[in-house]
Amino acid sequence: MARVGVFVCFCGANIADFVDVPAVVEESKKIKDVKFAVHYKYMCSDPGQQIIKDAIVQNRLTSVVVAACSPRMHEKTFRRAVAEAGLNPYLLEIANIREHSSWVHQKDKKSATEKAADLIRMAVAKSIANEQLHAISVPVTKRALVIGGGIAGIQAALDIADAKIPVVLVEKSPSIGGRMAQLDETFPTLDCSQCILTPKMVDVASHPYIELIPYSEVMELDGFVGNYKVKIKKKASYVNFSTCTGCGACQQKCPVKVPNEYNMGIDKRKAIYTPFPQAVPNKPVIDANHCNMLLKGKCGICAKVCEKGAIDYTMKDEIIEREIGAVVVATGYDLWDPKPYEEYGVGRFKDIITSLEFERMVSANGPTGGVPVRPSDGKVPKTVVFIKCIGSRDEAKGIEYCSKICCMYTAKHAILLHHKVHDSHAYIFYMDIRAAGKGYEEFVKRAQVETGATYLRGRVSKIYRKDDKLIVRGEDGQLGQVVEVEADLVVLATAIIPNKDNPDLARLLGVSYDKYGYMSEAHPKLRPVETAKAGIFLAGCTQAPKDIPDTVSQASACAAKVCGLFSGDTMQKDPMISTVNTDNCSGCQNCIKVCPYQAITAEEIPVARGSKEMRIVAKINEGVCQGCGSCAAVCRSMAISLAGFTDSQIINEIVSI
Amino acid sequence: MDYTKQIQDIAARLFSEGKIDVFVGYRSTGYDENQVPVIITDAGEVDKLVFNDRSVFNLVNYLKFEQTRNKRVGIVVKGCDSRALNLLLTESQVKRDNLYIIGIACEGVLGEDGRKAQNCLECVMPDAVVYDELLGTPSGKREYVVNADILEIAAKGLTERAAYFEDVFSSCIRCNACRHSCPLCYCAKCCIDQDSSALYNGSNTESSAFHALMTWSLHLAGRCVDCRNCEKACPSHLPLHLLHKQNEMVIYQNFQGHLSGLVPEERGAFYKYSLSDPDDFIM
Amino acid sequence: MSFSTYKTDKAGLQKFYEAIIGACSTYAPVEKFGKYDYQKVAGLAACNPDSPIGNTMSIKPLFFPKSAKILKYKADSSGTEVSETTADPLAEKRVILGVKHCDARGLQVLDHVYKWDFIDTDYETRRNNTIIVSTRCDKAGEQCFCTSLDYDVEKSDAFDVLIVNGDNGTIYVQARTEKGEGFLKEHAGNLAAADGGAEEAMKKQYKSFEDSFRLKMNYEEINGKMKDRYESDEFDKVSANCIGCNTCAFICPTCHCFKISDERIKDEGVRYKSYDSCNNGYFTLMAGGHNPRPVKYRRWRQRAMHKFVYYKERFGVNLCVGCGRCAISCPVNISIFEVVKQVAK
Amino acid sequence: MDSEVKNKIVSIEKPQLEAPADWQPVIIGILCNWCSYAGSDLTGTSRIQYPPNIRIIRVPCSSRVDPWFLIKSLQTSADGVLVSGCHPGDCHYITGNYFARRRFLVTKKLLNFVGYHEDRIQFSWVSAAEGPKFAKVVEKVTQDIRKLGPLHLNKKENFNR
Repeated sequence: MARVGVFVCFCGANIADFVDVPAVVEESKKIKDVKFAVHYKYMCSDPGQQIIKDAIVQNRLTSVVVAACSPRMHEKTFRRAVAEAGLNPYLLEIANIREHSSWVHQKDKKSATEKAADLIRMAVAKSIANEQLHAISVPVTKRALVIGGGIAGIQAALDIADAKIPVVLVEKSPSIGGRMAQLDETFPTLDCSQCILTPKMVDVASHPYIELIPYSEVMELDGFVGNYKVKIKKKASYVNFSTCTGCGACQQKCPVKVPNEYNMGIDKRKAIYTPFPQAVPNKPVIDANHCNMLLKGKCGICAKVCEKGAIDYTMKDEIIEREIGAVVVATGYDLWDPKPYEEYGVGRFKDIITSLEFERMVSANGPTGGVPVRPSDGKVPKTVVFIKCIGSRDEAKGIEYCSKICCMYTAKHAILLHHKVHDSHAYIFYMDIRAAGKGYEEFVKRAQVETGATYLRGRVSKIYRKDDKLIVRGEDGQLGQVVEVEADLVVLATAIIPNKDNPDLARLLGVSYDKYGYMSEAHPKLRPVETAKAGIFLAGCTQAPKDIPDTVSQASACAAKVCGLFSGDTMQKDPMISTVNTDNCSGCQNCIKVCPYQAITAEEIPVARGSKEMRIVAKINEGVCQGCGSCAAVCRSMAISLAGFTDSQIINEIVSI
Repeated sequence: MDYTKQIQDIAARLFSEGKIDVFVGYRSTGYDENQVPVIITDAGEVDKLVFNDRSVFNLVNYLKFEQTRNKRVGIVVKGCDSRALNLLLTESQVKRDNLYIIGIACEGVLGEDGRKAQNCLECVMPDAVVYDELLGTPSGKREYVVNADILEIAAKGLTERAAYFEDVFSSCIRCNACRHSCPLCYCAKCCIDQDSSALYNGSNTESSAFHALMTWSLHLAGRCVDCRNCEKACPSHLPLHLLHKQNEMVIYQNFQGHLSGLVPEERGAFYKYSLSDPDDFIM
Repeated sequence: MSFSTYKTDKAGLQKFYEAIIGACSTYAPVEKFGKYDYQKVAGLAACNPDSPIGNTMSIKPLFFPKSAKILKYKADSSGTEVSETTADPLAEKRVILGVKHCDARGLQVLDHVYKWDFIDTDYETRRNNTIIVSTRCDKAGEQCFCTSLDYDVEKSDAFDVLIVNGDNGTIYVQARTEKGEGFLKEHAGNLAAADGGAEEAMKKQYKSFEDSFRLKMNYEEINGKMKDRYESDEFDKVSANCIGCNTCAFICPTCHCFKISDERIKDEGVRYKSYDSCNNGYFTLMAGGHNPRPVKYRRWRQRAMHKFVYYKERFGVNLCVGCGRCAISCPVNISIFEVVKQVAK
Repeated sequence: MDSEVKNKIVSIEKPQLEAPADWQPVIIGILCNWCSYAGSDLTGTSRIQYPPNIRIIRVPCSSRVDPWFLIKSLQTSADGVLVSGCHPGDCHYITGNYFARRRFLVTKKLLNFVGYHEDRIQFSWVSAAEGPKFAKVVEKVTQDIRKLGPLHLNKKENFNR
């Protein structure tokens, strides 16, 4: 016979003020299987837990019901207490009489008390059907996958690899480096981006624990935390990297010119190319969309000039499979296309550029040799207008959120402009200056003082052309006047948006994502780098817009999480998962069709012991199962039951009301 | 529609070629015009076989019994029967390789009153959809029509409907003939069998019948092929088709025109979903 | 002893019935979903005492209902309190009209087991408080074989009052038991005393009834041969078609297996006694997982042997009254008649 | 169902049985752990008040809800049932609520067909952030059920309650 103990918490005044706790205890004592019932001021406190432990031993309790706050709050605490008294922790049930009764029925003590008694009765009934469960241990494959080779991916990969854990780093483009490799100098210290990034890129390439797979994409992820299987598509590069020396002859001779993505299309690259001189790996790939040989079968110049014979036009995409235990997603960001700002003449006026185009121009290795020029006539601009919040914080045209980094990089651009063109003047239209961060406010001040940039608080309403100048009409909010600035160049600080592949990738990984396409963290405050899917972590702008310091810290946090996950040879897993009673299973396999994790497979077992005749039954991989119960609900013959939420438990709750 | 001769010939041929171990067909009762299923294991018995518009029972039901399990079976299927067979194939209950299927392009069978049965008038696919050999001239897929009885009941007020169904549920004696005669009810352990009484109601009361029939019809929702074996088997003559047709209608109208078993490998309606499924009934 | 016989015509019989319905709590066949069920009636218009052969249920449910409450309980920490259920609605004094001979005989067969080592008081009360008015069929049904079994249908005293259709619209009403005699005395207002030709006319009607049977067998031969057929292969053959649907047992006037189940809400519960059937695969399933009758033919063997061997040995009567219901209701037309004939061949 | 019928039918099944004066509806709420249960917790932490008639059962996902839980609820204790899960696309288990949604629609329509008022079984999507919405949903369901009156079918026969 069941012997249930009921422990009702006052939660200080939180419960006791609105629920008659002693009456609830008396009511609980009337329930058939309740052998012990008591109340205490704070059940979760040490003395409170001691009461539970003592009662378990003294009354030989077979299950425990704690009536207190939400199980989402203290279920773990009380499970631990129950376990310490020698009872299986899963024989505990929580009756949520705080969030579900005392706090929401504060004007009706009688009803709140009745409801609390009912909730306890339900929990008692459920607990009688509870079974002893034991944590499941699953082996761990100690290898991590990092998706994305920007600064986030690089940092995460290096940190994990430094802990002597093998890392597979997958990068979509031919080289790692990401957006940071496109930057000239970085705020707030103005150190050269290349100078601090390229050593890390080289480290990645040479690290014994990092397997770098560039020019490739993740196709499929199967399995579960500690035991994932990933399929990576390595795109055909048409260049044999093992023989290629990276001499660059092919790139010089290639006759096809293509807009250069690295320089935001300002100049041209060839159809066989390395994205930028410091690329890692520093080997060219053939852009199959533009190569004459691959498209039309005519040309073949690169093959002719390659002394090593590294060019192979017959190369095919390759599928690489790796077993891994954890994933760090660091897919970075894209820039929002400012086309909707028609009143600014975006698309009509050549001298309106985006901030990343400006960044490329002022970059020492940029297309213009580090000097900003007007795209229309190549002249060096003297008056430059920077407009912030293009797309950001704009519900009508763009997106609702703040892109976080534009205030800072625009200040940086003002300084860089001043450095490169000494007699220039910058006008900056802004909505607010958001410069929270170490050294950030000082940096903005520096931009204003050192460069004499004019900060105008207000929106730009219109840009039109007058001769070879662009007239920027906007509002100076502080003076309350309309101002017009005659500009040589206009730079738009466009919003950050998630990589356009993010939703697809999120679905592929089984991670949720928000309405913008950013992948969702498990908890915004307390689990900011984990996703709801165990073993998958987020770093950098894949989760939300952020600057380099934040990105790097998040990447390191991911690395710490991965290292923690891999600290043992096995992992403990919550045992509240589905199990199959093969006696009842009719093998219809409909459970397989509803399982979101492919945790169920069909298995052949003998019809009876020793029989040669076989029948099909479902088999659940306990490592993969996450315990949603979809299978249990569609199982018509009740062969599948979800531990912790079995049919008997739920029906016991229903019939005890 | 009389394929007696053809079926006898085919069965004889299959036995003589050693292609089958048993043949499931119909035979005459011998004393009236009705027919009963017959399981033949020997070529000598093929002259018992008949097939005409009195061949009502859905023989696919027999594929779940010992006599046919893991044997090579010849079977006669009409349109609705073949849809059930399709689902059994999808749900791995039978192996296609073990079956020799004689499909019938059905012209409809007769009901007890001697007129064409209601489900035949409303049939969406009279031709067998899975077969090795087809007898008759296929007439093709037909438009889905909402069952007239459903509309009649739905047009009643709620209290009237409740009273009507209370009558239905209280007339049920819980013999489970419906479940046993259903070709799609093959579970080793059925949730409406009384030995599951710890969770389900073990008694034969009205409330137990309500629970059993509702749960049962929901287990067949999106799978039922409207062969009406259950209704014919019901000793209390309960209008069981109402429950199935109601579910079928809701599923057809809301889930992209789903009709069970028409396409091989197609899942039951509850084992797939669409992002565009109706959401307006949810707050 | 001899009992009184009355005579009347169709209209008189209607009046007789109406008077009974007016005076007593009366059950009669009522049409529902295209078949007849015995239900409490308030007027003759709602029912049909001359319902055709082949109504689904016999009168068994009026004595042994498909589900009966046997007790109520309340369980809390102070203990479990068991109480009687509310008044048994079937225990009142009542009359059943339009009963077929076979159905009435079914009760006689059931009496043996219900009044055996343990007397089921509920059943006994229901039985004692009931007057059964039976109408003799004029023509046998397709599946009927009541005349082939071990009771004298013509002289049967399984019912209290017999109604027979004589020639030229004459209808004879005869008491068959003491109870029936008394009952008729009370309600004979609309009937006239029968003349001397009554016995003859009733015999003639019986003769033509007896001649109309399609199915005939010699039950003694069957009883004798069945005893040795336990190992017979025939059981496998006769049960081949069976889909295990249990219908035959549920509607059989003599089957009496039941199961006990509890239904519970909160801390209160009700215990039910409900029909069960030996055709269920799990009927003999034991807690340890062993099932002595895992396959169809063994269940059929049990069914046939119980009906024609074991019950006969124990109580001296066959557990079958030849009503043919099982064959009518069976989705695949298996008839106990054909089964035992085949096995005892 | 057409509006005329809807308006005509106030209480279902056994209109002749009058609700006792102190009758309080019993509503069973089956909530998914990740969205709706968290949302109901938020209602509590925000101290938003709602009627006390609902009794909440926690399940991991709305896809755990077998239709017969609803049938059993109506048959035994409840006068109405509310099932709530994550918004489409937000399911913690990716696709659970899509499967559940199909079953819910068919179950609701079937119950209505056999004579249960459609308000007896209600569904909602409540996210972990929608504390106020949860309170509103409970309020609406409670009001609806109160209007319909006690559900007697089956219960009456078994328990004479």
